[in-house]
Amino acid sequence: MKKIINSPQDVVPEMVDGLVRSYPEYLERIPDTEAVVRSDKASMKGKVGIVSGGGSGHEPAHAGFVGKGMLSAAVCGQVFTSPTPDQIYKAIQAVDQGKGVFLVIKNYSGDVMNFEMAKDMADVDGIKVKSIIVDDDIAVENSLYTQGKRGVAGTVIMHKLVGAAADQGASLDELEELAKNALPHISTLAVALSAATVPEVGKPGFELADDEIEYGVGIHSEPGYRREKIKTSKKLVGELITKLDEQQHLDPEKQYAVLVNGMGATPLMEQYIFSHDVLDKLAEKKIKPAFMKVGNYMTSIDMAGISLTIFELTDKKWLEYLNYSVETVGW
Amino acid sequence: MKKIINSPQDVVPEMVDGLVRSYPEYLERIPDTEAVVRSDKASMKGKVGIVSGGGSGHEPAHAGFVGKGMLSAAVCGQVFTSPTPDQIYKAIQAVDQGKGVFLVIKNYSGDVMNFEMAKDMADVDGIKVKSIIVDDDIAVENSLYTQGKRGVAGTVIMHKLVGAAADQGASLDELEELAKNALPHISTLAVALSAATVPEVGKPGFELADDEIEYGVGIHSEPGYRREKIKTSKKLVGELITKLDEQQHLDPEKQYAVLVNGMGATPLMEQYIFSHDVLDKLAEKKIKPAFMKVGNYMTSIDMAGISLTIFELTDKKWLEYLNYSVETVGW
Amino acid sequence: MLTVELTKKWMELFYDEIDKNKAYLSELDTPIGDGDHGNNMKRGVTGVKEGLAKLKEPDLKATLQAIAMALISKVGGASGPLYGTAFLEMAKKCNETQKPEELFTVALEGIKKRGGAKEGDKTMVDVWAPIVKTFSDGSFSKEEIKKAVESTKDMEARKGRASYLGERSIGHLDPGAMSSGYLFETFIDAGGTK
Amino acid sequence: MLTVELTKKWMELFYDEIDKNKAYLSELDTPIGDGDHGNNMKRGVTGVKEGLAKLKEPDLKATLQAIAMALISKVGGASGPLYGTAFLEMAKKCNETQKPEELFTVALEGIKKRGGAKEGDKTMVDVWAPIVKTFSDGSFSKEEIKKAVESTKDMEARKGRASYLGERSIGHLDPGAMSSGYLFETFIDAGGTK
Ligand SMILES: Nc1ncnc2c1ncn2[C@@H]1O[C@H](COP(=O)(O)OP(=O)(O)O)[C@@H](O)[C@H]1O
Ligand SMILES: Nc1ncnc2c1ncn2[C@@H]1O[C@H](COP(=O)(O)OP(=O)(O)O)[C@@H](O)[C@H]1O
Ligand SMILES: [Mg+2]
Ligand SMILES: [Mg+2]
Ligand SMILES: [Mg+2]
Ligand SMILES: [Mg+2]
Repeated sequence: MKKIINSPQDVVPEMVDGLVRSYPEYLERIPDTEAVVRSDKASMKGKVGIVSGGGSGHEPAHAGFVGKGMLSAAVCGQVFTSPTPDQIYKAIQAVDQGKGVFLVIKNYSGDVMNFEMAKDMADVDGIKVKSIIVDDDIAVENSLYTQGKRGVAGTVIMHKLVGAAADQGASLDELEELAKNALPHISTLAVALSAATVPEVGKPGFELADDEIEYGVGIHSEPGYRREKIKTSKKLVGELITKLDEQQHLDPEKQYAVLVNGMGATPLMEQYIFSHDVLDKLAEKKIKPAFMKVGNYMTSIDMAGISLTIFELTDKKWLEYLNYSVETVGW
Repeated sequence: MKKIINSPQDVVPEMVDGLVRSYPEYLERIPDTEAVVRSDKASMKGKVGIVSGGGSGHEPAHAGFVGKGMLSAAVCGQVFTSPTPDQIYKAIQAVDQGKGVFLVIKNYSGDVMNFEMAKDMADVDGIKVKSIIVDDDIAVENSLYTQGKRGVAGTVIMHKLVGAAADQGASLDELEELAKNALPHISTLAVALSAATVPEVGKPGFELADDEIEYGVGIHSEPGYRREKIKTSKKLVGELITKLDEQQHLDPEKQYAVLVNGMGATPLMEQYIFSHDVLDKLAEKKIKPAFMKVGNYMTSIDMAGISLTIFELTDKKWLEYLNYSVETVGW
Repeated sequence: MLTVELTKKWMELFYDEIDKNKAYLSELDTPIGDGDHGNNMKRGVTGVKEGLAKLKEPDLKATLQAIAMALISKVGGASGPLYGTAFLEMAKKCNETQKPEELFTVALEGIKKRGGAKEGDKTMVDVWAPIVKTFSDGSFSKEEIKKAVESTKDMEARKGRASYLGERSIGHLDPGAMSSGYLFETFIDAGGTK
Repeated sequence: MLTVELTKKWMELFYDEIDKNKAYLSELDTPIGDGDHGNNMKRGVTGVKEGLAKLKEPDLKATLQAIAMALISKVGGASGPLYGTAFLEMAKKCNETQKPEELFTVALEGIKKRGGAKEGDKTMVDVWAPIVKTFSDGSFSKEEIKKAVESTKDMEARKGRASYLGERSIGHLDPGAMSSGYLFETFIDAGGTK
């Protein structure tokens, strides 16, 4: 493991500090926590607070999306480990303006349980809390009897939607409805060229040969659904779009937003080439995205790989929310 | 070499296409070139055009900085290879509004010569062209008898300054003066954990052992000034700041802007930890930056590493220029 | 009978066991999880140690509560709220009964409610559930603990991160089952019996 | 005397030589540059081939001009404008004289002016300058070309990317010197003499 760090145990506090001190115009640390809140408190006045978070290692998610028009606060857990309820609870307290707080949670056992415990704590305080559990990763079969699909890059889309709506004065119930309506239309699938190395572990989550890739990996180096020899970008895109199409039934009559997401160690050069192939493949289906973004948004430490999110814009408002101007480090 | 590409020869055109098609609201390709121009033509009206560019592989530089308030156009050469004069010339023609065009050139033999030839071509057309040659990399000794220092991440600072000034109506002569005044105050130094792999070459520019780093590398895997065992982030920062201090004579009475730049494969996690140590080290010298930015701005394909740029703000205007709002993919 | 003494001793031994097996737990968590279970648990037991050290002459309830709060606020991940809930439920119940069997029963109920896992889902529940049963038939022993931990090997995960692997989770021990095994083993070592 | 025939033959052979040594040129460019000189030159000679194929019955000036434009617009990097300028200067001069010696002299002047390098700076100038001199004393030959290329090995670079290495550039051949060597060698193979 070769990393620019001091000690594996100090990664999270130092990183959170580094981020907050580099961008004091946007961010502030909530005392005694590894949670980050907007420094522009006026921007939260009279509005529903939006809190997200999760394990660290997904930078700029989640703290990089804190700012006017997006998240009110983000809670940073240990690397790839859900934050604890006490910290989430403090973030809820810090952003509540009497209008309630909306939580954006990724569908992992740990995240779901810790955020739920925080919600219980806030209930006692009389703070109204609602939430959405994002599960956009179609690599995993959904089922009532299992944990279900994972939450990955589509979570950033969810941040953007509810963030923009909250900034425009949406109520807690309206945010819940928006989130519930949008969720089934957000689908993501990833491909990895290498796994992430958690600093405290010191070696990659899995090993891929020099010419191997793996489809369907999660953002914590969870193994995917198929391993094979590396293909051209066009063929990778072909595989991902075929699977996303099965899920979403891509239709030239409909509008779509596209998020191409680098996993941390994949240069923009490759992301733009991949995007080129995505646009070609969609054009074959007579689809031209109404919104597109390419870059590192929901990373997996130093994983090399890329994910593709397709979001069907069934409601006109959603495109407006995506284009709504924000003041954040990461969007 | 494991990369998401189609064929090494097609990397540049596909990447440029992918970028431009993903962000049609900002970017447009100049026909028959690998140069990119603002799609918002109105934003250029009556203003001096700003053109930059260079070899590809530095994404988001340079095309990602094209947009209102920053560059008017960027010319994308082959990977790590200066673009050709005919393409630069077409970019100059595309952005000239009768007020002249200002070129931001990095100090590499190739870039300097190709941009100069383009300038000669524009002269024939009667287009007024001035330029700055950025040489912020203090890893290389300056000397009248050699090529001198290289242009690296500080180039992005230069883009921002002249872009903001041009947007506010600065004349060609004023831009030249601004650039000349600011240049000596911009210093950068980098450290690499691994070298970049040019797709057409297929292997890294140099090899570093599993526990080795190299100080002073350039953005094309040019070797640096010292190789040693990896250190803590604090110690890396110590080395870089000591060298930058020798150059800039850091002074608590003065104002500074800081740019922490990831080289392509270095996750934000590490960049934020590094930034934390930079801020600590500067605090020891009683300096708190007036402006700071952390992220991937001037990359070196998939190099793992980081560069630190310190810019002394001797003119009050410069901070305003840095904070001036822009509409680009990359800033 | 669970006493303050026993609980403290138990937590000391649990700390040592986790400390010793930190790398192993993370290793178990690598093929079917995200490789952090050892680190998570280590943070937890360190928190427990610190939390208990701060208490002056606590009663059993305060002791169990301190353990719960330390686990909840230090472990994170999936195992934190589960272990935390287990001890919180025990704290709630312990003024009424100090019988390990009854306390572990409410703890198990808490885990099941918090995580929604059933027996056979390849989670820590597959250690807690059979072990709670051994108290009734008097078979509570290290052997039974080992058997319960081992039983997770052939299961297909349906909760937690391992569930994303489906069939490929078969053949690996569940890390949370292993750490729960340590919890019960050190309970025996501390002198705990039914 | 430089003729259209000779120039075309020369460029064909130069293409073959670059094609054959593409990897080698990039390899030379790796320790002291950025590893692309072979690729750059290959794009250039491919452009020259295409450019010349488009000309119908050109005169010498049009031929040299087409070569210059192809090199300028296809090579990029440092070598593109230098080789391009060299042929552009030859094109300007060739109506006045077709003597290789005189044409190469103006080409060399162009390279020096464009790049600012002097002899001894470890660049292509260290091949062009001594070779131009061999025309006066009649020693123009492959042997002299090889000697000139070899001479760059012990030099310390003061222009181009290699200059960033300072002393560490010593001990490596200069890639642009090598490709210039190919240019003069293929000139001989094409039947060019003084
Ligand atoms: N829903 C659940 N119910 C019961 N136990 C669970 C559940 N989800 C996960 N676990 C347990 O948690 C363990 C993993 O804990 P840990 O690695 O610390 O958390 P994370 O999975 O968040 O990284 C699993 O081995 C399993 O025993
Ligand atoms: N200023 C200069 N004058 C003369 N020749 C130069 C100069 N700079 C570079 N060169 C030549 O160019 C060669 C490198 O060309 P190339 O690798 O194609 O370009 P780049 O350095 O831009 O990657 C060097 O080996 C050297 O011979
Ligand atoms: Mg975890
Ligand atoms: Mg080059
Ligand atoms: Mg885990
Ligand atoms: Mg080169």
